[in-house]
Formats: sequence, structure tokens, C-alpha cells
Amino acid sequence: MKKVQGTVVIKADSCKGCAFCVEFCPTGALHLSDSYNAKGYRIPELIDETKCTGCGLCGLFCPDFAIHGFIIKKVA
Amino acid sequence: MKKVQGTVVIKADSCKGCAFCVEFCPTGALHLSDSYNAKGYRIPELIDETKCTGCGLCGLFCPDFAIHGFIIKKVA
Amino acid sequence: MKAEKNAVLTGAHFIDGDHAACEGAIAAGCKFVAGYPITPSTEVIERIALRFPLVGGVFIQMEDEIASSIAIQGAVWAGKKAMTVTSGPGFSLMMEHIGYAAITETPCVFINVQRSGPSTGLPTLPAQADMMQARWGSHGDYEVIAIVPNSPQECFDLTIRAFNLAEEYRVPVLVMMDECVGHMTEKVVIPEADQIDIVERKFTKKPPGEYKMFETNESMVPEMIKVGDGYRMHLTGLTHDERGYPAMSPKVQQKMLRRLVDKILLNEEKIRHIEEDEVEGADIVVISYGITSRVVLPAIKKAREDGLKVGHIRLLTVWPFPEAYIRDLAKRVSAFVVPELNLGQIVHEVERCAAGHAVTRLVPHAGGAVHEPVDIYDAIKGVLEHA
Amino acid sequence: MKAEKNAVLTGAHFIDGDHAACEGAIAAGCKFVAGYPITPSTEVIERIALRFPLVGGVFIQMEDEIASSIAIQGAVWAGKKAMTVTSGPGFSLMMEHIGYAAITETPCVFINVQRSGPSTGLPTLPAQADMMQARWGSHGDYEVIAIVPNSPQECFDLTIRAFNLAEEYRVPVLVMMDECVGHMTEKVVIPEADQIDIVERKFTKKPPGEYKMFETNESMVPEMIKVGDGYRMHLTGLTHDERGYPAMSPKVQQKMLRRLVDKILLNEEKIRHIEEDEVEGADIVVISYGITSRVVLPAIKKAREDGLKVGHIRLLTVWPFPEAYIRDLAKRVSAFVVPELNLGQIVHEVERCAAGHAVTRLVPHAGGAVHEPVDIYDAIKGVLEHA
Amino acid sequence: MARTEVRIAGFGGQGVILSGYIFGKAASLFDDKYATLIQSFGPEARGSACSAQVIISDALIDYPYIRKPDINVVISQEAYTKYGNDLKTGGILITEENMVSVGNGALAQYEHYTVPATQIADQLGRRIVMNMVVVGCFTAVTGLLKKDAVRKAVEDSIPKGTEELNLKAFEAGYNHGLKLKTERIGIGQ
Amino acid sequence: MARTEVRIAGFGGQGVILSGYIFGKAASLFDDKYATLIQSFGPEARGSACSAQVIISDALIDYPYIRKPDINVVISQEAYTKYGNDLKTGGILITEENMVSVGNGALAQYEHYTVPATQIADQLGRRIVMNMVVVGCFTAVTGLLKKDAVRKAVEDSIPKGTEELNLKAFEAGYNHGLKLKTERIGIGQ
Amino acid sequence: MHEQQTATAEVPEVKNPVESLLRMDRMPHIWCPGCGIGTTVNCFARALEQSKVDLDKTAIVSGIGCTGRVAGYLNLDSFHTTHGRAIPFATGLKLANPDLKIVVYSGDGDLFAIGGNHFIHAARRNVDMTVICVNNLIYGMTGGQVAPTTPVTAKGTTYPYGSYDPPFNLPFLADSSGAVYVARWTVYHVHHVTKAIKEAILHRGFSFVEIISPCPTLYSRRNRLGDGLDQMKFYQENSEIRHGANTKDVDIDFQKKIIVGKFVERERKTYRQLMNEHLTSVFGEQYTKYEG
Amino acid sequence: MHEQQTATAEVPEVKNPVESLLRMDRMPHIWCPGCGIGTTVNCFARALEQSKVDLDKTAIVSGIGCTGRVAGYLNLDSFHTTHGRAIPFATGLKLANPDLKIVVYSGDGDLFAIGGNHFIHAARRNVDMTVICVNNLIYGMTGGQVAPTTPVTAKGTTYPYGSYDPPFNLPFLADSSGAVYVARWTVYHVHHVTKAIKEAILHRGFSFVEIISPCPTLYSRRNRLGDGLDQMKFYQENSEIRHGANTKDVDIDFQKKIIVGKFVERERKTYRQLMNEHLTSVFGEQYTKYEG
Ligand SMILES: Cc1ncc(C[n+]2csc(CCOP(=O)(O)OP(=O)(O)O)c2C)c(N)n1
Ligand SMILES: Cc1ncc(C[n+]2csc(CCOP(=O)(O)OP(=O)(O)O)c2C)c(N)n1
Ligand code: SF4
Ligand code: SF4
Ligand code: SF4
Ligand code: SF4
Ligand code: SF4
Ligand code: SF4
Ligand SMILES: [Mg+2]
Ligand SMILES: [Mg+2]
Repeated sequence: MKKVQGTVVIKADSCKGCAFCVEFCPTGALHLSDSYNAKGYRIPELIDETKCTGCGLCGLFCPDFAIHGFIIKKVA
Repeated sequence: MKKVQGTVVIKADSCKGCAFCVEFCPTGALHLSDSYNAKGYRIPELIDETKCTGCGLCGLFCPDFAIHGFIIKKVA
Repeated sequence: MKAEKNAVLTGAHFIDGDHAACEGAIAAGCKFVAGYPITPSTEVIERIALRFPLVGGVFIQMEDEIASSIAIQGAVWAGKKAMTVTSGPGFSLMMEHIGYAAITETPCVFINVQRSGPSTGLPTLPAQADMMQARWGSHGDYEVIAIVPNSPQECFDLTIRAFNLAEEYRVPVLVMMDECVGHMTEKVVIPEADQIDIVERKFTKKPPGEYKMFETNESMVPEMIKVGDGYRMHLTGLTHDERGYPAMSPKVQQKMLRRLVDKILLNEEKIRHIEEDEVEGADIVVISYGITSRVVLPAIKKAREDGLKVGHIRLLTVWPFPEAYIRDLAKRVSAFVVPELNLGQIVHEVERCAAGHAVTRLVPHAGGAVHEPVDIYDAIKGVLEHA
Repeated sequence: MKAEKNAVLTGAHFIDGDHAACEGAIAAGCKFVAGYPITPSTEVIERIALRFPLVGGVFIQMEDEIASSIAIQGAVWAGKKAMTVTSGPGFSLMMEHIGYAAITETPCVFINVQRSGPSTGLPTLPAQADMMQARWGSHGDYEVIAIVPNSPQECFDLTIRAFNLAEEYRVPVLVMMDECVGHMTEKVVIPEADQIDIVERKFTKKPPGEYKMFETNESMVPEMIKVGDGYRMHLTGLTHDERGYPAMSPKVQQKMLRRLVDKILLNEEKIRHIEEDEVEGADIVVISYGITSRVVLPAIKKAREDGLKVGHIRLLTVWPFPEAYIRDLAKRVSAFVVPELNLGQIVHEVERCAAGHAVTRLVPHAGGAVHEPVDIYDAIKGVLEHA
Repeated sequence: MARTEVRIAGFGGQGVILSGYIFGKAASLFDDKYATLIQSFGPEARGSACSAQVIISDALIDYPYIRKPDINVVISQEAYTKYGNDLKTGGILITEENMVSVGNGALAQYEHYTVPATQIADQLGRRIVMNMVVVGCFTAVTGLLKKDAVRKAVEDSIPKGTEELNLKAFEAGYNHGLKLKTERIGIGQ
Repeated sequence: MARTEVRIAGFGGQGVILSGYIFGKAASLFDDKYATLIQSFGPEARGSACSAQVIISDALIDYPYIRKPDINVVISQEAYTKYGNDLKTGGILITEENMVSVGNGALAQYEHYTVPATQIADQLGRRIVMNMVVVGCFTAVTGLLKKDAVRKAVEDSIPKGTEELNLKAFEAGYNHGLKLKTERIGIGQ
Repeated sequence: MHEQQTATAEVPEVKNPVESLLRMDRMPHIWCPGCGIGTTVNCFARALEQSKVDLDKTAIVSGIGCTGRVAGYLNLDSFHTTHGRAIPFATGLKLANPDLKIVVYSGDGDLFAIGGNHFIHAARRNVDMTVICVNNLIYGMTGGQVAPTTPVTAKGTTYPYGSYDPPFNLPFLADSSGAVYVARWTVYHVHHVTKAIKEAILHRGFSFVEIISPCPTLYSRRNRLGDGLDQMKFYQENSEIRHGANTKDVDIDFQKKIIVGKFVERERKTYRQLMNEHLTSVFGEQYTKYEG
Repeated sequence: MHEQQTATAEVPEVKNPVESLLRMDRMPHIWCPGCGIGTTVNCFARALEQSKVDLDKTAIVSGIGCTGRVAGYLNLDSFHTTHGRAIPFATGLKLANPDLKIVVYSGDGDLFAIGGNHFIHAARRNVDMTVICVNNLIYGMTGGQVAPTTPVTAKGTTYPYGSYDPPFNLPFLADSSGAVYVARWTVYHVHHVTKAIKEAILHRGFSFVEIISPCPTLYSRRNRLGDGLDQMKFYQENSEIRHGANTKDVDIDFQKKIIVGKFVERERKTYRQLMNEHLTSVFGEQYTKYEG
């Protein structure tokens, strides 16, 4: 089904734990992890790398420019 | 036809000769006379007393509060 | 007259200067506030909004400061006591209407919680750099009264005084707070309502035919009326005669303006509000106002410990400037030291009145904080050295 | 740089001060004017509207003076020379944006054709009662330059000077005309374009990476850029650092503000524009500006005929005030007589700088007309009597 | 020539300001003199009395307003009521013959000329040039300004295409004025 | 007691300002002292470090800001980075045990107490009362203010209906503080 | 003194009905010959009379301009405020004393150039007042500059070659801001104007009456449209009454058809009603309205 | 330094596309957790990129407010002006250099409370600029006072018992003032917002994009609406896309349905076109446009 494989880069320092990325990731690839950053926010992480399509929506939603997703390879 | 007889009072000093009263008198009872007031404006006068119905329109139109018409008697 | 019982929050409170000013206004009988939010003054109107529904006042957040500063004048002519509240940028926008209040002799209160400027500057940090603007910011000649509290308690007390002076002289009164005082929380003791003196509006007793809008006797302050009482009054920002009708001549202008100015300047001594500390016999007198009048204290103390004869004058009312007082004092002391949270404003008046009799030294501060007492101390120590 | 040939209306003209100021602006290279009509300044923008389509300028009538006073600053950052024109009430509305121009160091020109106030006052009659407002009308500390013409010819000449000073110091320059000068028609000689010196904007030569918005050398005036040149500039009315970024600390405030003020005050001598007449050896010196500087002449003449040693100083630039000059002069004369079309404004500065060395006497006038020369004469005669 | 103060008064639309403008321009641009023109403004003036003040002098003009005019040109009755009598003793008063009735007050203290400017203008075909007739008359009777200078100023100040008519009016007024002046000299001295 | 300067620092939402407010109120309304509270404002503070400054004194307070605190209460790591180290030598430092890691820097120059306020609050059922735990601890370890006065101030400053929980938290903090204090006296001197 | 009694001797002395509402001691007024402002005052006076409001409780607030002078001529509590600020002044007046009838009477420039923001905000809030705009399509008082109502191609001194600055459609703006009564007439429509003002005054909430009016001295003259009478005749011939027209469609082009009529008439609670109801719902008895 | 690379090692370093448009030296920004403003910036950055305008010729102008800080974070020629005055500043910028693309990016209070007049006048004139309003229904920067957009009954610090001050319908106001492009979306609609901004920028004339955005710190908290995410979900569930809706019908009530979509798209000549055409018709060759 899935044609592409994607991933995300997270700047943990910038994240404010709003969970927009988690909520609106179309494939549910993210969750809020249990680790806090220096400011005390829970930061997101990929639950399952293979779920991410690199669609970039997380980055489009992130108000803190703390995450962005992109395609790393096509999956035939 | 005419049920009432009217007339006008004109404050010549206040008139600025705009002729609104003359133009919009429904019965054509007024005209601009040849006499000028102190400010140099031609002032209106009744052409024909019997024409005036005292409708008051001249006064409603007059921007200088210089004329007003009213009914003096009913004509049976 | 005494304050309204159910409006006064009698008791001891731990509140900030902004809130205290709000309580002062309410105690003074203010029933209409129009405002527009701006840091660091917003807390005044926020508390007004909380309190007014319970004390019979109306608050409205207007579309901007221009609207606020004229809406209150409408409310005054409807018979209410009214004020608006703002800070630097908003105060600049109110300038036209301070002039309107002055020429129409509309009693009203403007609170300006000064922040650091110019322009947007440092919105959350203090300054005292709108002091000259308070006096000169609107076009044309006029006079206002400007008072300057240095603590939440004084924000309460002096806001009442502001309303009282506004009624007494029919003049806009400006309460020139600053961010530090506005955002500082301290104990504020609010007396019983019957301990608070309130100046009522002086409505005329003359009937409509006899009353003239701007007729005065020696008091120089005309009696007032309000809309709806059948006087069919007319008010204009044009130069006007005693009836309040426009009268476009230099002669009327001279008469009108002279009175507008004289009713304040000739009453300066009555309006004067100064606190003196060890001024008699002093060599050097520190002149301060607002938050700075607290900051100078450690410096003065230290200088006195060094054996210097240092007096201190605190101006609680800055405009009208106590010209005669300073002129007189200048002849008896050697120097004035004037610390201000600005690059030199009221010091100009001090220096002018000193007239060469006393050295005048500014201790400037660009704002965003208060002085280091040591800078004031150094100024006190140094002022006579290079004199 | 010299003026643009096709913009300059070389020749002798019989025009009024408002029109002359318009021609001065055009000759100075002004290409953008935003304005809002107000008596007695409207003729300036009316002529601008007539002339601009033929000289490559854009005029826009904005919705009010607030909009006008900020639109010109947008135009400046687009690379143009720009001005706005108003009178008292509109000037009061522009106060916030004078502060914005000051803190952002946006070179621009404000013409205020002073009429009699406060408020609507006498809209068609002269005064000089916005002089303190010019200096103090916006909140916070800042400095501006204010110049005052006394004839249509000077309205032309000094408007050019205003634009030049604005560029030289990156500061708002205020041309403080008055109704009398603005509506007075006299001969105005406009030179050839190549006889008119124009100060060009000092655009940086540094490339985008190296340039910093508010970096300066000894000149204290940063170089400029304009939108569209790839610098990706940022401008803010907040306290800012050299890069132009907001920096909310008292330290940055101190540095920024000090330079804003010093670039004017420390250059006062260079900016100074004074005309002296028989000042050396004078006992009494009349200090005047604007229309009043003409009205004093018959009085001075008469007093001299009476044998008094009367000098005359005319301030063509009132702000920055020539403090050092007056301080120095005060030591050499007995008295200053200061006639103003107000109830005392610039006289405060004179008195301050006189520092008790010279008696300072105001000759006030409530406005709506000019002084009677006899009043000035009487003041000259009397000043030393009660000294 | 010392400072000469001239007032022209009438009502809005009569070309009062333009007349003053022409005198001032003639003096300062074409006659090597100084001139200052000030017009009375004021909302109160809408459609009623209006006036122009011109000071003409050989020297720089200091005080810019007139105090007591040397010459008074009055072309409406209202203006006459307002200004008719504040002329300097011995000054010149010029009035429009049909617009202004000076009554039978004592005008002996003035040099008084009347000019039927409206009538002359009407004869020329357009009442609007009445003011140019007045300007011409003024030029002749006062002798304050060179005729050429005033002519040039007229040409220079009116809408293009109307030169001929305006200059005709000017000349007519000038000739009328000259006649009056000659008569007066005959009578007076 | 002379002037004592206290800073409470944390981040927005932790109840930092309220804590300062309670100290100030306790001192000035219920303990016959003078108190001045100043909070740091600033748009830059949105959602990040925030602090309150309280000065408590027997005499009128002149200079209204703190220079070098006598007592520093720090309840977030960011605040610790910013303010952790500007305490007066010999001053009291109180930190939240789980929110602030003081590293292994030399804290010998301070009287340092840690309080697991979050944990205690969580045990009481609502993390939001964490600040009251801190207030209690402060009261105990500093001895600056009468316990009763602070209790009263707490009661007087919190939303109606939450008194019990808040006072419980206060007491828990107080007891924790008392324990620490006793221990310290044992250890220190 | 020059009073000329054209009426015959037996006529009883009947006073011009407008006079009781005028400050006769301030007459004559400053308006030019053929200016429409005076005519609107006639209509206003009659409307006020017909509406039977208590004149002692009626205040009129003007800004600055030729129309702004109306306040000064009316024998009511009257305010000549600052340019553009009549509406916020009136807002203060009304909120501070809800018993008053408030009429704002001002010019198009005053209300919609510098004053535009106050207009839309007061309409949004639905503060109970009537705004009468004498729209002469120009700035009169300052000498004929374009207004935000000046039709494109018409000349004003600040757009001397003809305006290219598109004007507002005032009824549309009023409508979209929330006005509850919106009508436009010309000065020619004296009876309609009178009726509209009366309706507006009696309609609770923010009501707006636009009156297109001749400014012969500045607008007509510069645009070669003749005198006041010519403009009146133009209105007579070129107005189309279209009650209930969509306000979107009532733009005014230079010397083109003018759509007039009553465009909007609807009910909305006023600011004060909303305030009182809301605060009563919150506080019940405790809510203290003012005695105003 | 705390950078946490969740991505696997072999991943090529791909920069967040928004970064090239940001002043990274000014990060982190001041906005609160869950504030929607940052999300709008993402959309704006993409829209700008897609629109292919010359970034060196694009200027962004903000007023004062939380949203007003946008200018300072964007790596464009950028202006943080005074409260409410972004639009007239932008007008000067645009008229003085017609080659520039101008975007005004500001808050609802800034643009419609104090700045309302400038908005309607610039729309009327059809000055070529795009106005982006981040409408969080509140004054953020000053701490949660009501704005002229706050729905009735919602609480703000200045109407602490709930607002009774009826808000503007911004699209209707924009429409009636003459805007040529009017759209409304919520921050949830990231793709639509991006597209709308792109369209607005490319549409010549005065275009307006309203973006409803969460202010969790002040609006949501005081009104017990949860955090930013809760508001986002609310938008998701309660928005109705209705392209071409009559702007009259798109009012916003407290926590009720939000109508979103592209409401207006039309052609009108810009102020500058009108000016140039008109003056060319008057002067022909003689007319001197500026070289701007
Ligand atoms: C702050 C301010 N700006 C400008 C003016 C000048 N001014 C007075 S009236 C006016 C416009 C009048 O136009 P309008 O409102 O249409 O009234 P009209 O005279 O046409 O009746 C202007 C610009 C002023 N008095 N105050
Ligand atoms: C003249 C002036 N008045 C008031 C303020 C204070 N002020 C700053 S931002 C703001 C409102 C911000 O609200 P909005 O525009 O909605 O922006 P947000 O913060 O919600 O994004 C106010 C009132 C100011 N800076 N200047
Ligand atoms: S790139 Fe797309 S799929 Fe991957 S985490 Fe982000 S939103 Fe989810
Ligand atoms: S959207 Fe951004 S700030 Fe929010 S949780 Fe995800 S990465 Fe963090
Ligand atoms: S009262 Fe009527 S009929 Fe008589 S003159 Fe006047 S308008 Fe004509
Ligand atoms: S309407 Fe009035 S001013 Fe006009 S002509 Fe008639 S009476 Fe005179
Ligand atoms: S200028 Fe125009 S609007 Fe003003 S009074 Fe004259 S005609 Fe009327
Ligand atoms: S206060 Fe509101 S609008 Fe401002 S940054 Fe925080 S969440 Fe955003
Ligand atoms: Mg108008
Ligand atoms: Mg907002």
C-alpha cells in the first residue's frame, strides 16, 4: 500500500509538547514520548518508523518549527 | 379645487437667493423678485397670493430658514 | 462630600498599584471608564471591569485610545465622573483630547502608567519619560494637573485626589504612574467611606435662562451643568465666549486662554503637593518624584552618614510646577540633584527656577529599570565639586 | 548632490508660504507625500497634488493624520524621500509616529502650520503654541530637529534644509510654520536646480551579510538600506540592538537611547541656525523665531532710536535648542526679551540657559494675531527697570 | 516710497483676492518693490465678506498685517459697512459705484473715487471681469505701481484664453481712473 | 529584621507569582512587616521562565527591586539555569527536588534545601498545589514569617472551596521543611 | 430690521416651526447660498417634533466640518467635538445616561474618513444612537478636498485632475457593521428625509441616515455642475427609490443614478440591553445598574 | 546542542523547509505551547515558496501583538510597526515602490480594533497587498482582553463575566469595503490556509485571509476550552467549508460552527492602476510615474 518511506527530524529543544504533530499525522506514526525536554515538555517520537510516509504534515502543523518529516526512499 | 389659502413670511435678510423655494413650490406661487437684499441676493416673493396653499414646503426646503409658508384660512 | 459606602473596599489589601488606582477611582465616585488595553496599565481596567457591575459603573473597552479619551468626556457631560487609563503609545494618541478637555473644561482623569519609550520601547519596564508630554503634548497653550504616586497606597490616595482636583478646577488631571509602581504589590489601606473626602461636581443653581456656560467669578472656574437638565448647553473646541458659542477673535481667545491657564497657575500654591525632608539648612537638595523618590532614599541616607547636609523634596504634584517654591528654595541651598527615569525632563524646570542660584544636576536614566542608588549617591557627593 | 532639474520651478514667484514649502519639498527630492486636509496647511498638499504627476511623485490623501504619518515612513523604507503636512489637531494625532520615526531613525519631514489652539481653537489664525509639543509631544525620550521659517521664501529654503537634515541625521525634522507665514504671499525666488544642494540618503555600501541596521561609527548615524535590495532588514519600534532586533534590556535601552539623543545634541552646533543682529555689545537681546521675528523689527528699531543697545537673535532652528550659545551669551548681556505667539514656551529654555545671568522676559500672546510691536517695545524698554 | 497699506474688500466670488494678488505680484515681480499679501480666512467668511490686505514697500516688510490702510478698495455694501471707515485720514477710498452706497456721510477726509466696474464689465460682455476694471482704476488713481507692471501681473495671473477680455477690462478701468484723477486734481488743488 | 530579599522562580503555570503573593501578604497583612512584591513581566516570558521578587522588612521599603536575594526558591530547571547562582553568600536556596537538578556544583556557600513538592502534591491528589508545598517548606526553613501568618495568607489568596487541599499541601511542605531544618541544624553547627 | 413681510397684514404671526429648535441668536449661519445642510436641519427639526421625544433629553453631537456646525445652531444640548470623534463622544454620553436620545450629525469626511473606525465599531456594538450623515461628497469646511465618498473622476482640490480613489458605499458599510436602520435620501427628498430621521430616532439601536447634499461652493463649482439648485434638480431627476435594495448595489457614481430608500430595518439588542441582560443573568439582584 | 535525531542515521540532513524563511538566530520564538501563530507561519512560508514571488522584493509588515511578532521572525524585509498601523505603513511602502509584494500579517485586535479604519480604507482603495489576520478571538499580547472578534459570552479579562460586545463578521466587513479576495480558514486547515495565502498573494489588489487560531494561554484557558490541541480538534469537527458563501452569513458564535472557505474572488483595478490610467489619460506623455 504505502509507496514511500519517510521519517522525521525533531528539535527536542524547540518542542513545546503541543501534540499537534501527533494528533494530525495521517498515519499515526507519532506519539508523545515520556521524555521531557529542558523546558519540561514531553516531546514526540516516531512510534513506528515504517508508518511514516514523509508527508511533512507534522512539520506543517508544528507551531514551533520543531519537527519536520520528509521522504527517505521510495518503497516499490 | 384649492381648499385652503396660504401665505409665506420671508426674512429678506436671511435669504441667500438659492431659489429652492421657488423651484419646489408645488403651486408655482413664488418667483425670485428683482430686489436684492443687503448681501446682494435676489429674494423670492409670492407671484400670486391665491396660489399659495400654505403647504410649508418652501420653508422645509429653505436652507437659510428665511421663508416659511402656512395656512391662513380655509377656502370652502 | 464623603465617598459612597458600598463602593469603597475598606480594609487592608495586598494589591498592586494598578489595582489600587482602580480602587481609588471607584472610591472617588468614578462611574464611567473607557479604556483600551496596554501594558502596563491594563490591570487598572481589568479590575474596573470586575468591580463596576457591583458598584453601578459602566466600563467599555473602546476601539482605541482616541475613542476612549473622548468617550469619557461624553460621560462627564452626562453627569458622571469618568476616567481613562493607558500607557505611552496610547497616551500619545490621547493628546488631541487632552486639549479638548482643557478648552472645554471637562473634569476627567487620565492615568498613564509610564513604560520605557520612545515608541514601543520596553513595554513591560518602567520609565518616567512622559512627564513633559503630560504638560506639552497637545497642541496650543493649556494647563493640566499631573500627579505622581510612588506606591500602591499612593496610587489609591492620589487617584482620589486626581478626581477631586479635576472637579475643583474643571481640568483634566493626569495620574503619571510608572510600570514599577503599577506592577508593585504592597499593602494598601483603604479607609472607611466616611473618612474619604470627595469633591462633588459644582452644578450651577442658576436656572436655564440665567446660566452661562463659561461665566466665572474670582474662582475662575465656571459652574457646570449636565445634559438632560434643560439648559440646552453648547460645547465646542473652538475658541468660545462665555455662552460657550464659537467666537473667532483674538480678543476672545486672549480672555478664554488666559483664564484656562490662570485658574491653574494662580492656584499653584493651593494645588501644590510636596513632601519635604530635612530641607531646612540643607546644602544639597534632592528633588524626586514617583518611584525614584524611593530609590533616592538609600543614597540620601548614605550621604547624610558621610556628613553631607542633604535635604529631599518629593513632588507628588509635578504640574503645575511649584515654581515659586523652587525659586525661593534655590536661594537658600547650594545645589539640586534631580534623578529621573529619563534623560532630563523635570530637571529643566528645576534648573530654570534655580536661576543660577543653585547648581542643578540631573541624574539621568534611560529607563527599563530604576537608578542604582550609588549613581544618585555619587551625584550628591559630586555636585558641589565641579560647581 | 544637486536638485533634479525638471522638478525645480526656477524663477521668481509670487506665492504663499504653503505653496513655497511645497516647492521646497519638491526641490529637495520629495517623492511621496501622504496627507490629510487641515486648515491652514491644506494648500501645501493641494499644490503637491497638482505638481506631483509631472515630477514623478505620488501623493495620497489618507484617511487621517495617523495614517499619513506612518505611510510616509513606509515610503521612506521603500527608498523615497517623504513628508506629511498638518496643523495642530492633526499634529497631536501624529505624536505616536514622531516617536516611531525617532526610534527607527527614519528620515522624514513633518510640516506643521501652526494655528491657534488648544483643540480646534481658531483654525484660520496664527499661533506659535506647538513649539514645546514639537520637542516633547511623543512619549518617551527622543530628539528631533525643528525649524521655523518667517516668510514664504524661507518656507522654500528651510523645507529643503529640513529634508537635508533628515537625511544627515536620520531623524524626523519638523517644519514649524504658522498660519501667518503659510497664508502670506510674497516673492519667492527659486534658484536653478544646480544651485540647490541636496543631501542624498546615505545607503550602505556593505553587502547584506556584513551590514547591520544600527551599527555606527563616530558619526552616530547608521547607514541606510531600502526594501527590495536583498538585505532582509528588520525594523521595530521596540528597543533594539545593532541588528535591529528587539532586545528587551535596560542596557540596550541605554545604549540605543543615548545615541538617538546624542546624535542630535552633540551635533547641536552643526545643526544650529541663528541670525544675529547687533548682538555684540548689546544690553538687551530680543530672541524671536518665525513670524514674530518680523514683528519685533519695528519695536527694536524704535528702541534703538531711543538709544537702547538692543540686539536681536532669530532662531531659524529652535530644536535642538542652542543651549551653549545662549548660556554663553547670557553672561554678556543684561536681559533677554522673548516674544512668542503663545503664553510662554521657548522662553523657558532661554530662561533656563540664562541661569540667572540675564533677566529673561516673555512677551506673551494668546494667538489669533501677531503681537502689537508696541507691546514688544514696551517690554524692551521695561525689562531692565524691574530687573 | 515707504510702506503703503492697501485693503481690497468685497464678498466671495468677486475676485477680491485675485485683485490683491495682482497688486502684490505687480509690485514684487515686475516693479522692483516688496509686497506682502494676506487674505482673511475663516469659516465665518463662507459666502460673505472677504478681504485681501496688500502691503507694498520699497524696503523689506516686517510687520505683515495692515493696521490702517492707506488705500481702501471696497466693492460690496457689506464690506463697506465692515471696513468703509477705518482708512487713514487722507487715504484713498475706491468704491464700486453700483454695489456700494456710501450714504451721505462725511467722506471729506478721504480721497474718494467711485468706479462703475460692474457696469463697465457688463458692457464688455462678462461681469466676471469687474475686478479687472477695479484693478485698472486702482492703478490709475493711486499711481502706486507702474501701469506696465500691473498689466503684466494681470496677464500672468488669469486663466489662459481670457487675456484679451481681462486686459480690456483693465484698460477700461485704468482710463476711468485716469479721468477721475485728472478731474480730482482739477477740483482739489 | 532588616530587609530580606526573596526570589521565587519557575515557569508560567507553576504558581510562582501566587507563592510570592502569599509571602508578601503574610508579611504585610498578618505579620506586621512591610513587603513589596514585584513580578517580572515581559512578552519574552510567555510560557517560559518567570519569577517573583519579594522584599520583606521591618521598615518601609525604599528600593523596590532585589539585588542579590537572601533567599532563592527555584522550581524549574530553566529558572535554575537563569537564577540558580546569584544568591547572596550564605543565603538560602530551596529547590524542587524532581524538577531541578543542581548538578554537582559547589553549593557549599548556600544553605540548600530540596523539597519533592511535585511528588508530595501528587500524593495529595492534585499536582497544582505543588506551590503550596513549596510555600510551606519555605515557611519552615526560613523562619522569616510566622507560620500562622502564612497560613492565613494562603487561606486568603486561593479560590474558595480549595482551602482544605491547599492547607494540607502547605502543612505537608511545612513539615518537610521543619525536618530538613532540624537535620541541617544537627549537621551544620 | 430689514424684515420684509410679504404676507398680508391680517396674517397671524406664525413662527417658522424650525425656529424653536434653533439658536436664533446665532443666525445667520455660516453655510453658503444653496448649501443643502440647512435644508437637512429643517427636516431634522420636523422629525424631532414628530417623534415626540423629550427635547430636554435629546443631545446632538457633531464632529468638525460644515455639517459639524449643525450642533451649534440647534437649541438642544449640543456638542461640537473633535474631527471624527462625534460617535465615541456620543457613546460615552449614551452609556453614561441611557435616558438620553442621542443624535450624531456630521459630514461624510468626519464620519467616514478620520471617523470611519468609530462608525463601524458603534454599529457593531449597536449603541443606541442615530447617525445622520450629510454627504456632500466632499470636504466642505477645509475647502473642497476629496472625501472617501467622492465619486471617481469628480474633482477635489487634492485630486485636482479628478479622483481615482474609489469611494465607500456607505449603506453597505453600515449594513455590514451591524446598523439596524439604514436609509439614504437626497436633500431634494425633504419629506422622505424627515420620515427617515423620525424612524431612525424611534428605532432602537444604531441607525444611520445618509443624506446626499449639494455643496455648490466647492463640489459643484469645481465640477461644473452649476449651483445648489442645479444639484437639487439633478437629484430630482436621477434618484431612484428602491426600498429594501441590497446595500451591495447602491454605489454612487459621478453624476449617475442615485439609489435612495430605506435599505435596512431590523431588530438587534442594543449594547446596553445586552449588557444589562448579561450582567443580570450573572449577578441577579447584586448587579447595580447605574441610576443614570 | 540538545538536538535529538529521532531519524535513523542514514537519513540525509533535510532542512525544515520553513527555516530558510526564518531568522533562525531569533529562535525560539515567544509564542506559547499550542499557540496557532507558528503554524500559520509554516503555511505562509510554503505559500510564499509556491507563489514563486521574488523574496528579496517581498516585505512583511506587522502591527503590535503576538501575531505582530511574525515580522520579526521572518527572514524577509520586515517591519514591526505601531499598534494598528501596519496597513497604512504598507500603503506607503507599496505606493512608493510598486514592484514590491506586500504582506500585512497581524492580529485581530491590531487590524480590526485600533486598526479598523485603515483596513476598510485600504480595501476601498484596493491597494495591492495581502492582509493575513491571525484571529485568535482575543488580545494575546496584552493578556487576554476581548477583541472586536471575541464571540458573545466568551470571557476576556476586560469582560470577565463574559462578553456582551457583539463582534465583527470580518469577511463581511472586508467584502463591503471592497476587498477582492476574501477567505477564512482555521489553523487546522493547514493546506487550505497555504493555498489561500498563495492565491491571495497572487491575486492583484487588496486580498484578505482570516485564520482562526487557538490562543490556549488566554482565550482557551479562561474559557475552559482546554489547550491548543483541543481547539484544533474543535476546528476540525466544527468547521464547514462553504466556498462562495454570502459573507453576510459567516458570523462566528461562541464555540459554534465556523464557516470557512473562499468567499470572495473578484477583479477590481488597484489604486495604482487607477492612478496611472487616470493620470495618463489626463497628461499623456507628460505624466511622470515614478521609477520606484
Ligand atoms: C484632526 C483634524 N484633522 C483635520 C481637520 C480639518 N478638517 C476640518 S473639517 C474637515 C472635513 C470636513 O468634511 P466633512 O466631514 O465631509 O464635512 P463638510 O464640511 O463637508 O460638511 C477636515 C479635514 C481637523 N479639524 N482636525
Ligand atoms: C497604541 C497602542 N495601544 C495599545 C497597545 C497594546 N497592545 C499591544 S498588542 C495589543 C492587542 C493585541 O491583540 P491582537 O492584535 O489580536 O494580537 P494577538 O496578540 O492576539 O496576536 C494591544 C492592545 C499598543 N502597543 N499600542
Ligand atoms: S511526515 Fe507525515 S507520516 Fe511522517 S510523522 Fe510527519 S505527519 Fe506523520
Ligand atoms: S507539533 Fe511541534 S511543538 Fe508540538 S509536540 Fe509536535 S514537535 Fe512538539
Ligand atoms: S407654502 Fe407651499 S404653496 Fe405656499 S409658497 Fe410655500 S411651497 Fe408654495
Ligand atoms: S429657499 Fe430660502 S434662501 Fe433660498 S431663495 Fe428661498 S427664501 Fe431665499
Ligand atoms: S462649503 Fe459646501 S458644504 Fe460648506 S457651507 Fe458651503 S456649500 Fe455648504
Ligand atoms: S498569548 Fe495566546 S496568542 Fe499569544 S503567544 Fe500565547 S497562545 Fe499565542
Ligand atoms: Mg462633506
Ligand atoms: Mg488576537
